Amino acid sequence: MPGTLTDIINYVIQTALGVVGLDYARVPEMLRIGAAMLIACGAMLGYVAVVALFFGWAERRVAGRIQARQGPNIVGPFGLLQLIADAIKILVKEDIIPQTAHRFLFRLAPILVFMGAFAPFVVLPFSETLVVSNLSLGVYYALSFAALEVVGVIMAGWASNNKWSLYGGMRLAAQMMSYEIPMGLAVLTVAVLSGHLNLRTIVLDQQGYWIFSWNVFRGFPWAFLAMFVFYLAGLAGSKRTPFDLPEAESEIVAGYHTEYSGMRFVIFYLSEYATMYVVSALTAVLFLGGWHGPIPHVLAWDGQVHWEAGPVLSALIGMVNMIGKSFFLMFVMLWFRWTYPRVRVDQIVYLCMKVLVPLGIICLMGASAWALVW
Amino acid sequence: MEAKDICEILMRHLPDAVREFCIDTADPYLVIEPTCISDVAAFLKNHPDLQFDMLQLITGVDRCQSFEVVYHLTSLRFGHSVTLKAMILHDRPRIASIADIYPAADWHERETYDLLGIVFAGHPDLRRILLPDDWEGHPLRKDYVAPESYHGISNAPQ
Amino acid sequence: MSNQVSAFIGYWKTAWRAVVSSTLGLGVTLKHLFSRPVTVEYPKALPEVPEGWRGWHAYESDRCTMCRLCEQVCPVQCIRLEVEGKGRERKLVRYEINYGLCLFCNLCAEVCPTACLWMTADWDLACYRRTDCTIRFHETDPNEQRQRLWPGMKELPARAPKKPREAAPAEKAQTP
Amino acid sequence: MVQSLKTDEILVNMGPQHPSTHGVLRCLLKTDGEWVREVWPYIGYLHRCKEKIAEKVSYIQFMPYTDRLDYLASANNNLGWAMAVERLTSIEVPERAVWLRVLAAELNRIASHLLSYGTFGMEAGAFTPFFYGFRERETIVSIFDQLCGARLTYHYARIGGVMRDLSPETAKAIRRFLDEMDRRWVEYNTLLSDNEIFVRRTANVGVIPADLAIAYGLTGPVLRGSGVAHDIRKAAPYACYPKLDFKVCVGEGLKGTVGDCWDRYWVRMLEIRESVKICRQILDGLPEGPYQAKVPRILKVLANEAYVRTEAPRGELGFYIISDGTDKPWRCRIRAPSFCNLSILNRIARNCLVADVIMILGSIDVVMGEVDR
Repeated sequence: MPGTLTDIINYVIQTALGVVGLDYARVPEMLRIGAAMLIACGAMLGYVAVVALFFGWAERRVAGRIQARQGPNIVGPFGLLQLIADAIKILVKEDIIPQTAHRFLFRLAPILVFMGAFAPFVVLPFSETLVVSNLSLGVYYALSFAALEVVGVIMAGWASNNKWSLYGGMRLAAQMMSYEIPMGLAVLTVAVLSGHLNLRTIVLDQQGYWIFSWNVFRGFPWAFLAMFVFYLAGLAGSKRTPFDLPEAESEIVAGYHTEYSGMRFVIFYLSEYATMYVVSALTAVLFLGGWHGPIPHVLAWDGQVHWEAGPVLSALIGMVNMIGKSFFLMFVMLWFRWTYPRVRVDQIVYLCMKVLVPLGIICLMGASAWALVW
Repeated sequence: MEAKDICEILMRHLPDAVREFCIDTADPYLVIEPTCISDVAAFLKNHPDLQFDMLQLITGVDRCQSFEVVYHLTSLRFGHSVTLKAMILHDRPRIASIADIYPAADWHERETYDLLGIVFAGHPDLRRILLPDDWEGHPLRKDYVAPESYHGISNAPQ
Repeated sequence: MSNQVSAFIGYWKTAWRAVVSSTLGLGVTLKHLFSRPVTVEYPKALPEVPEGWRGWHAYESDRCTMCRLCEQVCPVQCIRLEVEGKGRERKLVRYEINYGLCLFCNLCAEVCPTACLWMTADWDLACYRRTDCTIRFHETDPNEQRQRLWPGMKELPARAPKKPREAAPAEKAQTP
Repeated sequence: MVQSLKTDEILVNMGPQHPSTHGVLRCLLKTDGEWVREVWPYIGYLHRCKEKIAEKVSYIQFMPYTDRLDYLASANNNLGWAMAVERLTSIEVPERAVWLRVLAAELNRIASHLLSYGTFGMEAGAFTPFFYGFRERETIVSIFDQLCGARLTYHYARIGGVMRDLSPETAKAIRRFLDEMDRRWVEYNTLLSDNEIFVRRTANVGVIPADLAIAYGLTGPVLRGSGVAHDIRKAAPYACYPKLDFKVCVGEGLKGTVGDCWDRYWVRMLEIRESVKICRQILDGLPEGPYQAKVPRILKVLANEAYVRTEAPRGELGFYIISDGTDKPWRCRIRAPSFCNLSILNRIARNCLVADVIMILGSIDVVMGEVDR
């Protein structure tokens, strides 16, 4: 059975080339891996774009309905194509760089931000087989790349040469730096419980008795609390209400992307949704059983496998489960955004240092004790 | 307390300050010596039976030959109000500021200065407030003529 | 010591309040998520405008006595009236209202002794050029003018739907 | 280490184009990082010199101009101007007209406070309250559609009466709205007033002690939020208010100190409820009779002067008119509550965070049309 998405792609290419009579095995291995990686990343990039477009629509639609109005409903069925229309509009817009901006950094910033948001997709497993790269330090990789976003945002804030942008950048830096601590603690809780940092193995570990083998219930109450710590910290990391200080409209206009327009603005927009998805997907993977659904496609009620779906069906079911969970968690983010006011800059640090970090430490200690006992 | 009683108290304590007590208008008013305005304001504010703690309004009125500066004071404690008027010369529109007694006077005096050109001596920050700093003239004066244009923006009716 | 204890209790109280109030708030928005929107889609569904709306003027030159009261009462002088001749020979040569200035205060309609000027329920007042804001009621057909400027606009009623002077007896008192 | 870091105070322009400066207010902030050391408000971007206009148009013609002072509460402005002119001319206003004016003013007060609720929520970062506030405000606006035919600049009260009588259908619509409002009010509080994040943002922020509030001439919910029970409707009753039963709401420091932003906000919320009560009483006790007194078409006012004050949603709205025997005032001075309320900004918004400045500004609830006149 193939291990990861790249293996599958290689397998498909090999078979396809085999049909026309070419031997793919003769191509150097580096090239083969590279080609497979490229295709996989392209697929992921497409996926990110689709997710961002869909949630761009969903956000407006959900906001509309929550606020007793219609939301987009003209372009396409339920207004689904609204974001595509918007994308086309934005693409033809003039690309403005302020005269006093640092041109190079101004251009570089959105790319860095997007890199930071996109990189974790490489290790997100959609099912047992559907993962681009099965890194053994998957969680670590995801978290560390998220930090790249900070650099990009500070760069954007500084290069814009606008005081509000600078405020946004500095706020985000303070916020993301501090929220990586509780995030790390929550991840460590899971790592202690399952003994791995590989996302695929973490999910495989949660296989078993219906939903009670998921980390969130298996490690009750520690993992349960850790999930909230992780989700809230992720919310802060993806700059969503109530932690949207870096782009607080009513205070600092639009924060670090005040001066951005057109395509560059879209990249910021895209990366926000990408980060949201990463946080949601990581929460699903770490705590909510990843691709395991409430109805398991691997039935093992007494430790012995009684029924297992075939590899293709299994991958499909897993993907549906995984995307469903991530989308639900993203919906919760939207729901939060249209319900809550924003916290203040001192309160966001208070919440991190005096609530989430202690809670994270308690979770970690509790989980360690559990790991020792069992 | 009626305006008459307030006038009596004021006359008893500051006999030189009150010039006239006028009751033939809908709201009676006291005409006071412009030089005494600070004393009168401080007295009205601090007298235990009066306690005019709130300044509602400062108005400048262009009477062509002179300016009137009108002060509306009220007491939240007792619920009574008083109107003070000070007549000043048109050529030398100058009166003491009461911003140190009533902080509310700060912006009112600035506005009166801005729109009528009455100078409040001792005001901490007497600048134009509603009009731009480089505006010429004081629009609420009766002899004011609106400029044709301002920084190239035409003022002509369409 | 007691300070620390109360701070500790306060911390947990706040945490509890935060959790409870946040959950209740989510309930409110969730309820709205599944209830009907209250807005209408403008070009498809037009707002219902009640009778007596202060929109466009309607003007009937037949009934007009050219008394110029509307011109005098207008706070912004947006009504322009030109009359030629004298006595019985008087003829209206110009009657125009500049909607760029109009306050829609209804004073002109109230003051009109023959109720030949009144305000209608037409509310769609946008136009593209400033010069288009002036409607010339003396010209052939104001309806046509408006149709040209605002395609798809409703036809104005030919006569006043209700004569304000008869409908509001108390207003009679206003005329000396 | 920390001392050796070089930091600078920077000056930041907030406005005149800024999402939460309520139109065109410009604030100059002296900031030290996130801390704001001082705030200087600069006003006048919407200045139209209404007081000069008043000298150029007649008493009757100035009425529509008062709509444009505090454009969120034009019925209250109309009421103030009408009362001021009537005071000078001794026109007897029919009883029904008095009640109808108060009805319009109280409905307008609800509308104005609803908008304030919405924008204050928005400034705190919550978007949804804005739409809920506007939803109910829209109902009021539709009621005004029926009442006077306009949605924002009502021009409803006239000198000597009101423009139109209240029709039974409109009365029914108002009653329906008042019942709806009672239900929504609870929902508003669940969504925003009691939300812990919101409370933490507003409680103990921008505290105005009572004596400072009085010294700066603050009025309306801003003064009452500081615990001073001063309401002109009670202190110097006018129109039909003596016959109505309502309460003066004051800030009690429920969530923090008396006089903080939350208190000012809460006073507005309570006033919505009181106004609903007043509107019900008016609908129940509306006297019959004419709604417009006989007023000459050219209204000449003998030389006289009067200062008439009313309680507008934002505080004491005063018209000081000096007449000279013609049909135009010699001098008209408008005491705009927002103008006086805004003057305290520099005093209280010191050594607070950038986010606090926004909340303080929002809780003062200025309307620039009135500040700049």
